[in-house]
Amino acid sequence: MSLLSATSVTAHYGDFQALFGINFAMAAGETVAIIGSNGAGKSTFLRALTGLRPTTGQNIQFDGALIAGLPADAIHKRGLAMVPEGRRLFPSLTVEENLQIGAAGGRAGHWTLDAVYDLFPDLRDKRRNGGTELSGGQQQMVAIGRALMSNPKLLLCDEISLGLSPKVIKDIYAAVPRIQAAGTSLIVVEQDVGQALAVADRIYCFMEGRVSLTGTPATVTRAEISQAYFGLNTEGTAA
Amino acid sequence: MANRILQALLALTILALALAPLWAGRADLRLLMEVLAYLALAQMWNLLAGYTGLISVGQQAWVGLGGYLFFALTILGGVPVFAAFPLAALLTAVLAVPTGWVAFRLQGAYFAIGTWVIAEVYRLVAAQVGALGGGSGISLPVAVAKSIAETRMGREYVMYYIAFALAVIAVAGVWLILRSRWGLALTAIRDSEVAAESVGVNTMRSKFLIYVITAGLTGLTGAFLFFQKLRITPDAAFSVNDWTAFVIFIVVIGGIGTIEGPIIGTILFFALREVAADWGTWYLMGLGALAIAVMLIDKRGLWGAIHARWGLSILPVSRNLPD
Amino acid sequence: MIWVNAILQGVLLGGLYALFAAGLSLMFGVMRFVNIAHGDFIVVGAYAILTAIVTMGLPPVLGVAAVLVLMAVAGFAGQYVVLNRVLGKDILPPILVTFGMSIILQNALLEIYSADSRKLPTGTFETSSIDLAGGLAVGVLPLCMFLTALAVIGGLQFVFYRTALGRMLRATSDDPEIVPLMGGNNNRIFAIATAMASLVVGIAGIWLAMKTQFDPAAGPARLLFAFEAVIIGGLGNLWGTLAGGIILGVAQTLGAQIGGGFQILAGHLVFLLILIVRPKGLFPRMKG
Amino acid sequence: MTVLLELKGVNKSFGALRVAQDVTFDLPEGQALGVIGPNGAGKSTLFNLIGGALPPSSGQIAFDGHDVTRTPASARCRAGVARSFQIPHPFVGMSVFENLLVASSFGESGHTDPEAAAAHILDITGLRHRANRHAGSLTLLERKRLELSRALATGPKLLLLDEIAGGLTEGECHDLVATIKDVQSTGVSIIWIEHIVHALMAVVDRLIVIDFGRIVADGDPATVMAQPEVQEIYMGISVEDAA
Amino acid sequence: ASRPIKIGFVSPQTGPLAIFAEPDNHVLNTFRKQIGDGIMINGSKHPVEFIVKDSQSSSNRASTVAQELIFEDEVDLLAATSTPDTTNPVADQAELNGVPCITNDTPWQPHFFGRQGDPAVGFDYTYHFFWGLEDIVEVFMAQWAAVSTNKVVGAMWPNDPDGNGWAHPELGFPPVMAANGFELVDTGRYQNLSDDFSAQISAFKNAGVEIVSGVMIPPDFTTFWTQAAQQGFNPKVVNVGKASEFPQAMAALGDRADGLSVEVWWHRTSPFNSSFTGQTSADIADAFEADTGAPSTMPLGFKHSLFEVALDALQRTEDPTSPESIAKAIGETKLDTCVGRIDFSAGPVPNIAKTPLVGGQWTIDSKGNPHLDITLNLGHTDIATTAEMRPIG
Ligand SMILES: Nc1ncnc2c1ncn2[C@@H]1O[C@H](COP(=O)(O)OP(=O)(O)OP(=O)(O)O)[C@@H](O)[C@H]1O
Ligand SMILES: Nc1ncnc2c1ncn2[C@@H]1O[C@H](COP(=O)(O)OP(=O)(O)OP(=O)(O)O)[C@@H](O)[C@H]1O
Ligand SMILES: [Mg+2]
Ligand SMILES: [Mg+2]
Repeated sequence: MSLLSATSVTAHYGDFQALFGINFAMAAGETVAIIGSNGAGKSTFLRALTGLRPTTGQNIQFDGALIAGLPADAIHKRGLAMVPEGRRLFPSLTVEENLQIGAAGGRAGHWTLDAVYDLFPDLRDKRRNGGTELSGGQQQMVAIGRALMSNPKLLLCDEISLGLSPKVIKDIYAAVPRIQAAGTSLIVVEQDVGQALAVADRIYCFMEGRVSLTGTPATVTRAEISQAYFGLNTEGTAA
Repeated sequence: MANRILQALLALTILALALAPLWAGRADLRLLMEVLAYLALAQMWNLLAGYTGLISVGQQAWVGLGGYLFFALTILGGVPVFAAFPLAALLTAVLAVPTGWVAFRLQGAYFAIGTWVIAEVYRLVAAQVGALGGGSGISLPVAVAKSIAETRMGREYVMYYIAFALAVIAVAGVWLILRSRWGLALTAIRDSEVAAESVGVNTMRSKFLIYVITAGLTGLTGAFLFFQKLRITPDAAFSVNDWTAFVIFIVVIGGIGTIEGPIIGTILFFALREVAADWGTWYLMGLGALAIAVMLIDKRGLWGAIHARWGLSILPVSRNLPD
Repeated sequence: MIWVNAILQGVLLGGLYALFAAGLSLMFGVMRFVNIAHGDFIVVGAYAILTAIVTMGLPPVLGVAAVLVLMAVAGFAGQYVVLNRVLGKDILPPILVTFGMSIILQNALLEIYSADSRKLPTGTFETSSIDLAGGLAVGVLPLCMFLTALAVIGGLQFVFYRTALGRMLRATSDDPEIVPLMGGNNNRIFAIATAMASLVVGIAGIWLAMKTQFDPAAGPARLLFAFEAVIIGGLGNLWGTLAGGIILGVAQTLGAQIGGGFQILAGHLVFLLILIVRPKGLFPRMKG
Repeated sequence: MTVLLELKGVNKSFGALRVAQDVTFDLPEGQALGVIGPNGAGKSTLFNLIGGALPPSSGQIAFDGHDVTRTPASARCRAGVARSFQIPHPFVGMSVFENLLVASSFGESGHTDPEAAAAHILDITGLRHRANRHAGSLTLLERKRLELSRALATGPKLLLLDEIAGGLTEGECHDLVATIKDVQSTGVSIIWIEHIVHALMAVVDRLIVIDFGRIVADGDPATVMAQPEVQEIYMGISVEDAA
Repeated sequence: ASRPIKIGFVSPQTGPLAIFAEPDNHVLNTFRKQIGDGIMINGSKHPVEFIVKDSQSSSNRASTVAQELIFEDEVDLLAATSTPDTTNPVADQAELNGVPCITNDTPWQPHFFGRQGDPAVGFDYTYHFFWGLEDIVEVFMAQWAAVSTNKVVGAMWPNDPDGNGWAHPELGFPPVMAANGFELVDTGRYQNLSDDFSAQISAFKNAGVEIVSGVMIPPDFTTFWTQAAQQGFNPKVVNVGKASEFPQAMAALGDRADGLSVEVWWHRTSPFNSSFTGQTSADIADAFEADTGAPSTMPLGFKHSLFEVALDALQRTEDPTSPESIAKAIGETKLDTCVGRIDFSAGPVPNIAKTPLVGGQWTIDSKGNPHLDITLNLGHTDIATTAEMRPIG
């Protein structure tokens, strides 16, 4: 059955419209990637799902219940967690406290401090450090761990590769299968198309607030992606 | 069209005020003096907070300094009254320079309370100046008051026109500044400081200049206010409620960041006071509640809302591109 | 010896100022928000205890409890109903709303209690003292007051750094926007913070009532002392706030040695001096 | 040909995060330089450093032969550095025309006739029909164009553009390119951050790629774009699956 | 009846000095009753209307309400009492705007010189009667001398009109004290409503002060005296103006008030009678206590005398519509009131008349009620002493 279904989601920033009727659906256990260039509306869409960005009179179903219009903390308690763009750790909290905050919603399950430390062993010996004293990659791990601590049914990851070196990105993505194994579904927002294709069962490509392409990694060609990504053909320019 | 009508109305009001001594009784004149003085104070605070975002809760410092300097100049310095007014204003502005140097170390809400602390310092220092009666305060020798006119009515008229001049200087002054090249910069700062910087506006200097100028004119108003009261004491001169709280309410209720706002606010403030005066404390509570309500309902204030709704403006400062 | 005594008395007085400041510091810490009516709320607390004990004749313990509960509830409600709606990037609304509250409170108190200055009589408690070596004597009341300050600040520290609530409060102070993603509700968290602050304000008010005379207009001066203590100590640092209060108290008593007129003045001047040499305060923790 | 802008070993970090690392390059007068790189690479930060909105943690910045490392933004603007903001900062309380008027009156040592200058710019950028509209009422695309116009109105020697083409249609994009070319033809040097690569390629004579605040590639646009590691960094599409 | 006479009255009904205004209503009612439907002025009967305003113990407020009385109510006569903060601004407005004005209950120097008065010229419209610093100095000095001490005096003089007056290097205490061999310990003018007097107290302890003297507002004295106890400071003689003039304040201090001494300017045993109601001082006191249940205080007599003088002057006025005429009548006052004889022509400076001052001391009886005894009459032989001056404790 479908875990999340959103129909014609729109969002505005003041008088500027960022999303134009996004239709989106995914089943439990799936991992879906959303790609698209800057300003395509990826983050805005995730914020709409989590309730951070109020969206007017449209219909978002999560886990069989209507969540559109609920306050963000209520949605979170239903098992929808997000790793925000740019990590957003709490600087005045230690690594461990950052993780504990994630559990504030009080959902029990597989993910505990120890489970997270097993997932990202680097963090265990940094547990007493301030969140900002870590490398970018480690910060991203904390951000992910923090979201996992609420034992979500669905985890939204907004550009977890942002500003990280390919090596680090690989390390982080190495954790994804284990997250899926714990029964968590994922939506991964990426500009890093390679990564997206690697982890996702299906992809959505956004362009200027609309879905410009959907498919599975197997079916979509790189040309299509470039087209959907920039509205142009890259080989054309490169040559 | 509506603007034309409002402007005509304004012109008529000014004319009527200019001729007030012809039609107003002694009590009315007194009231008008107070109204005009408060209008001046309101315009100054609005210029400061509404355009440079410097929310000062310490304007009483300038009112008090203006008053004390005026008394010092006339009593100790023997300076004639009409020379003492501008001098007091000038000296107040001069004192605002080092004051600002300290106050500008605080931002936002901290700047607000910081200016208040500084005003307190001035109050306590004034209380130490024995030559001006220390904490007892001092009376203006009747001779000085009489020096502006022999007859009682004559004095009333002269004082009225001083107040009238004050208000005109304040309103016209703010209007001219805002229409000037520099006013453009101030409005830009109001809307986005970082963008203003990026197009070449030296935001720091503009803010500081405004801070000093408003201090000077506020001091001038203070000099007048206490010339009229005849007696100055530290507590009266540096009262936060009389010289800052009311002024802030006037501006905010009327509409901060516009020239019309303070005018509307002042009229409203005194109209309310006339009907509700005998409610005493209740009136003040109502005033506070009104200010809170404005913030909760529409923080642009009365005129701000009107302007946004119907695009009215009595004293336009906008420059249109003719096409 | 005079100077030693002055410093001693100043330190004790500093306890009161730290109590004044703790609530302010807490609200700034969590909400980046300065309550201009803070001093007036302290005075409200003082009148409340006066009414509870003198007018209504409640036994002290009951009276104190009643006042503290009342303050906390009022704080929670006030934040939830009014202040939450004006918090934001624009600093004018919070300043103005609390300024309005300040005027309303002062006049309401004037209406109810008249402008006469009052004091909570505590019999021998306020006159008894402990003699130290060299003719020094410490009043029992000021001493208890100082110990209360230590306890209150220690307590707040504990809540902030040892409890889940404190963790959530610090997280909110770092980045309120994403706290909902952790299942936190900003409005409720803010209201809880204000409730805690109001509780402390209540305690401060009760000591104010016992320590000195107060009247409906006594609030603003208390706000300024509190504010100075916070800035001197450094934003968002509670122990720093205590230090700030002590520095302020000592500055005042030493100033009084120079001459009665310099008591309050000296406090303000020390504050301005520190502002000039250390704009971020002596022990900053948080970026203003 | 003389050097207009010169960065020497510029570093910038926000706490633990290093967003500019030993950035060093020269910009010859009249050149159009493109800057690309993934999100959060430090492109906008680079503009903040050049424009003076942020002070560098270390290193020197020289403009027009003078060291401006510690010069405030307003002074740099009057010296001839103008910039647009990635997230537009219009003066919402003013009309579009007044927005430009501020720039033309205070920017680069001020024009003799600010009104005329502002009006002229509006014609160039095609905002004339909006001249007397409140800037607050503009759409995001119009706001981005206002950013460009206002920057131009300061009469700059160096123009910094941060992602002004995002969300434009092919046609609009074409006009934008044309406009920028005209500006360059009047001798103004340009640095343009843009994700819309084809637009960028149509204008710039040189391309810099930034990753983690480091310059990882610098040179002729076509060659730089062709470099596999650039493709990898930029689109994350590694060379293998490109083949 | 013809045109009513309006009398504007300003006093500190609220604020730190509110206690001074306690007798206001009783006194006004007494006079309203006595006046009935009016008084005879120059052959015609005029109703009298009292318009009362509160100065809130603030000079700013006092000046404002005085202006209201002058410009809005257009009163014929202004009256004000109790400390310079109220009497001076009111008199200033009256003088400038040409409204006759009578004030009392402020030592005459702070009133006259505080208003920049010139002994050679005086004022045209404003008259004031009370005792002066020379009297208070004499009384306090006598009280100090009456008890054997080391003659070291700690001064508590605030930075307000009274404090500055009393501390004045020529007109105030210091010169006379020096002349009489008293050593002065003065820590400087403190701000009113201060939280903390530990500095003064420790200074006094250090200098071995045995006498404390000053003029403090009631709340400050309470704070001071409490902290003195905390610090273990126990002087032998304490006489502070203002604060210890009131039985309520003494009652609040409980046993710690026993032995405090004070200057007495009116007392139920005063030998003077009201010229308007014929009451003796005792009658006035009894009537007040019967009416309010509160103990009679010194201001009671002076409020009463203030209106005695006002009405007497009005009755002698030729043209009640002319301020000058009323002012002239006031100036010519020669009246025996319940506080003694008022004669502005006999004052130390123009527009000022002096009233007698004696010394008193408080005893707290077993039930904790304070009683004020006259202990020294210093030549005012008509005023009888009721007890001996004794040290505290
Ligand atoms: N706070 C904001 N105010 C105004 N406009 C905004 C705001 N945030 C985003 N936008 C605009 O909304 C559009 C979508 O932004 P969004 O952040 O969702 O894009 P994105 O796909 O996440 O881009 P990126 O890959 O850079 O994160 C962009 O045009 C952006 O400029
Ligand atoms: N004022 C700031 N404080 C802290 N971190 C900041 C600040 N400004 C930028 N950053 C961080 O610095 C890094 C670089 O930001 P920058 O805006 O320069 O990236 P960019 O290359 O412009 O990205 P984009 O293509 O999305 O505009 C990002 O991780 C950003 O979160
Ligand atoms: Mg995004
Ligand atoms: Mg950027």
